[in-house]
Amino acid sequence: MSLVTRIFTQRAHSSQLSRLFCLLGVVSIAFLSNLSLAAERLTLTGSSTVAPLALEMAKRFEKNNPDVRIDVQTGGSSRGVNDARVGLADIGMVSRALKESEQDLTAHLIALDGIGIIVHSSNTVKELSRQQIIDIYQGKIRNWADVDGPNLEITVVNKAEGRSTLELFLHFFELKNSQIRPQVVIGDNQQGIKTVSGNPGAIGYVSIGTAEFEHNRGTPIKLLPMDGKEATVKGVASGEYPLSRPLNLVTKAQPEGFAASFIEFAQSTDVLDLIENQFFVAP
Amino acid sequence: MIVAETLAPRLSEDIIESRAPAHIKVNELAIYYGKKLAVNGISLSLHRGKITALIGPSGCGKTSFLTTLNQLSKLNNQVTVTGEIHFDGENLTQNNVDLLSLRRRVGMIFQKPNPFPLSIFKNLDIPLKEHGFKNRAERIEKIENALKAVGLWDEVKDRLNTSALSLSGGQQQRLCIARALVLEPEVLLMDEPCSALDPISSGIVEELISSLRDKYTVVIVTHNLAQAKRISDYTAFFWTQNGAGKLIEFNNTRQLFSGPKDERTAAYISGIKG
Amino acid sequence: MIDRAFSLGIYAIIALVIATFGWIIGDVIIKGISVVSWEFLISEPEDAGRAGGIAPILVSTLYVLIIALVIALPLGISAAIWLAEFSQNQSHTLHVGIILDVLAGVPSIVYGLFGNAFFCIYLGLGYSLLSGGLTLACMILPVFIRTCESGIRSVQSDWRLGGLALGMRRSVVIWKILLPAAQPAIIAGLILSIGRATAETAALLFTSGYVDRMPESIFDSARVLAVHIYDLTMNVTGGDETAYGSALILIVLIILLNTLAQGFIDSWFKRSGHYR
Amino acid sequence: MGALSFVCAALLCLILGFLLYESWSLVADGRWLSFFSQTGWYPLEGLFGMTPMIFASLVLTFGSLVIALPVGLACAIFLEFYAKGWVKKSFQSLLNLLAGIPSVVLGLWGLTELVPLIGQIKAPGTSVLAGAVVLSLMILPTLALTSYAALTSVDRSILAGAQALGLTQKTQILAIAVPAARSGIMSGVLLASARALGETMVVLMVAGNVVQMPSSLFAPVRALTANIALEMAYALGGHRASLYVSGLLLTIIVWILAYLASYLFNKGRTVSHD
Repeated sequence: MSLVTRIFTQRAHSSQLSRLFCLLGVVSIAFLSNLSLAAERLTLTGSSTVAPLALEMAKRFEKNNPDVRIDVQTGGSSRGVNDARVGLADIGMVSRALKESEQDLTAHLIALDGIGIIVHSSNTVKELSRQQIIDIYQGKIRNWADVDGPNLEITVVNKAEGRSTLELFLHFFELKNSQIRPQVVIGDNQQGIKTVSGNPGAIGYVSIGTAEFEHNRGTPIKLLPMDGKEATVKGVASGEYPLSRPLNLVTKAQPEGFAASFIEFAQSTDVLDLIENQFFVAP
Repeated sequence: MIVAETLAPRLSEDIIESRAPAHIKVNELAIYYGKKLAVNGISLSLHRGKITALIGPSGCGKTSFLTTLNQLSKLNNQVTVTGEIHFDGENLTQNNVDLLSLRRRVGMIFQKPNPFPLSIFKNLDIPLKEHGFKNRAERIEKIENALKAVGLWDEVKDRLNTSALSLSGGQQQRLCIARALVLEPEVLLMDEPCSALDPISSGIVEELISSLRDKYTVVIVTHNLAQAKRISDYTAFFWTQNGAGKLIEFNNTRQLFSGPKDERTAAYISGIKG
Repeated sequence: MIDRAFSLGIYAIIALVIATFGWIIGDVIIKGISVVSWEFLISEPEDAGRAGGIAPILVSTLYVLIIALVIALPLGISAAIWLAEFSQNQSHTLHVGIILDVLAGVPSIVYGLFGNAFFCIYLGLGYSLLSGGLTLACMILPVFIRTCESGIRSVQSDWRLGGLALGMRRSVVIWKILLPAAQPAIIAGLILSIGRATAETAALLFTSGYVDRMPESIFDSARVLAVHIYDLTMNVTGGDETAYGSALILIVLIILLNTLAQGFIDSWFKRSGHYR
Repeated sequence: MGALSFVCAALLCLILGFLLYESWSLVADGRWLSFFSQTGWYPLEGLFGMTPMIFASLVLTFGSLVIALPVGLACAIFLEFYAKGWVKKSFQSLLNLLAGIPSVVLGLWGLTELVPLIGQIKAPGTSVLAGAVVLSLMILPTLALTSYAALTSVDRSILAGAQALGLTQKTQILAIAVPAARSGIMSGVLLASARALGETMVVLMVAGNVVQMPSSLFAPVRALTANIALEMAYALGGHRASLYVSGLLLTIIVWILAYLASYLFNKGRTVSHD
């Protein structure tokens, strides 16, 4: 600090610039020497639905294998596929089944999840039919009063393209994204929950696991049943809940080294409690 | 006196040359900016230990000529110089001249005082270090001597580490002269060293320049004819002819002012033209 | 009468401006101060940043800044010296100048696009502190070069000539006389660049990523303060409080740097003014 | 030294090169033309209509100017004609301080304070209005300070003349001073709009991100920059290339604005010197 102050305060100054350079040089050398100490690293990117679960698994895995460092980043399932494919990530996180065009990758199932419709907890609406949901998302129903709710304008929250939640939602309701008239477009599940929890008239759809997790923390949202089936983890586990999906870890080829042992760990019984804590269903 | 005036110019130059040896001898020097001729026809001798004044109207090539003597003209790659400048047997217009050692031997003082934005001490210390004086005690001694030589020592000895820019204009100019002297040059080039100063400072600097006589060969550009008359031993008169500067007359100062041989010189010094 | 109404109008707008910015700054300070503590600065974020502190995020911010500076500083200063001192070819200098001005105007998100394509994928650095730092270096270089260049150019040519007339080498004149004289401008440019780099979010989203853990090497992905604020605001329910805390820290950091820059610019003008 | 600066120049060319390289697949076969003809942005369905987002960007920028320009001018007038002494100094440093607030912090404030307010009028609150207001707060300090500089450089004698005619202060300011400073003010406006157009975080956080033509002040919209930030993370193939094209497009618009700004600035300078 004193060196920096001196650099900044002295008036006669022929050598201070060189001192600054030296300072930077020393710091950069310190950084470079840091490089050799870096541990073995695994990078996971992709679905924001899988990310919190993968992060918890990674923490436990790191505890057992102190030489490994696992970085988890979100960005959507498509990014998980893409990053795993081009090698930006060792493992991609994908919250859906792999498509035909993605058969060059290998999927490793770690859990199941459902997608649930959420509204603000102050909303008196108890249930919405499929057609009502379709109409709301197409902008044909604009007020909650039309579906036996409060006299409140509906704020439609949609997911950004590239999110598997969106793809599953569209597929399930046989909609095209261009037919949807949203008022807000969000990326991550968390952002959807935050938007809905801060807006009494909002409706959105997110991972049931994430929604239950948030709901139990006291976030003011509630899950609506679908086709009369409660949107709960139990419903997903029993297969009754209609809108569910697999959560996968994907790799480019057969995984090796730590990637292989991490996937093996993620599929083992050692992580069942983690899956449960995150309100997902073990396969 | 009367004899000298009536004699032909050739004779007077012969007399001069026989009295004081030439330190720098310039022969048919011409300066071009790009393709345009800027100055030509300069042939003269600068005598060791004497003060030579260059006079003439603005834009007639005095300063351009001055900068060829320490090859500062090379900074501008548009400038080409032809002819010869003999300095201790070396022709400066050749390309193989060691510029750094040349500039150490030929110091220069600029119109505007230009002390570096450093302390008074460092202004003199950095050039010394640059020219290989490794011993600090030796450098301190040289600096003290140079400052004494310009009469600045008593004024600044207690604040050598303060900024040179805090000095007055006259003090700054004397510091610049000290900075040139500290390298122990043989020749000093001065480009209107007093013109940016107030009359009192100007007088002090002028006295200082006078006191440099015999120790250094001084070439001074000045617009102040009275000053040229007061301090110089020789005077060269430049004039613009056909768009290019030209040396018209070069003579012993007393003779040039009392009996100019060219009518343009006569007109200029009597204040009719320029 | 007309004058009075006009003056009142002006004062009303000024009051509005002060009130609005007072609201923003007051908001950040009041909501932020309740979160900020020594603990906050030195502990790891917990529960996606809702609790805990910002230690790894501060460290990552500094990492990215220092990487950017280690690259941009020497490169920028030498480019500025070259532009101001050595380039004899006027049109060449002009062209480089135009390229720099153009690049200075490129939106930061576009630097993010470039950084992602070049550093992360093409050079294979992945989402890492290094990619982020390099991207920021590219982003701050144009402005930094231009500030330094004008600083060096504005150094009086008398000093240049004076140095050369004393038989000093050109490199010595530049290093010992011109650069120290231009130093306030260089440091001001430097600090402004630091301010810009510290506040940057968009360019880092796809280059350094947003892993909120303590980085162990420059190849680790990590989250800087600005990205942390963004993530807390947008993606974390109940993350607003810590977002305000982080915002307070970020603003204090930047004000500190800006004040320093301003001080240097002032002293720079004072000194050259004194001389003239 | 030269080599280093060439590295530097090369690096900067690389940026342009890579942007072009990444977007080339769309530019080369002319598919980029469909960005303007298609109406919607549904990359999953192969629709890449950028027009709504270009419009949103322009509307947000324009809206922010509509708010910030009068307020910024008022601040400049206040600084130049009303404020004195410490008031002036502290208002100036307030503006400087505000100029240093990171845009992400403004976004945070907008999302947590302003958006809920607007949401009470019409849900959800994330809208053109919110985006324009927060953007205007972002550009206000710059706009005020550049306008102030322009007003300061207006020739004092013009104002003295106006005063001598007995004009009211309002007329002096609005009819004489502001028009005389208009080129400086305009160049500030153009720079500010370039900044607003290139800003990502503010519009990403408070404008709602729905791809649609802005139909009302309360309609949520998605700007070009926000689109890049939102979709870059998972865009592939043509989708990714289209984001790079939008980056290029943005850059070109910003350059044009910056060029106009410097043109006006220089013009203003030469005029005031004449």
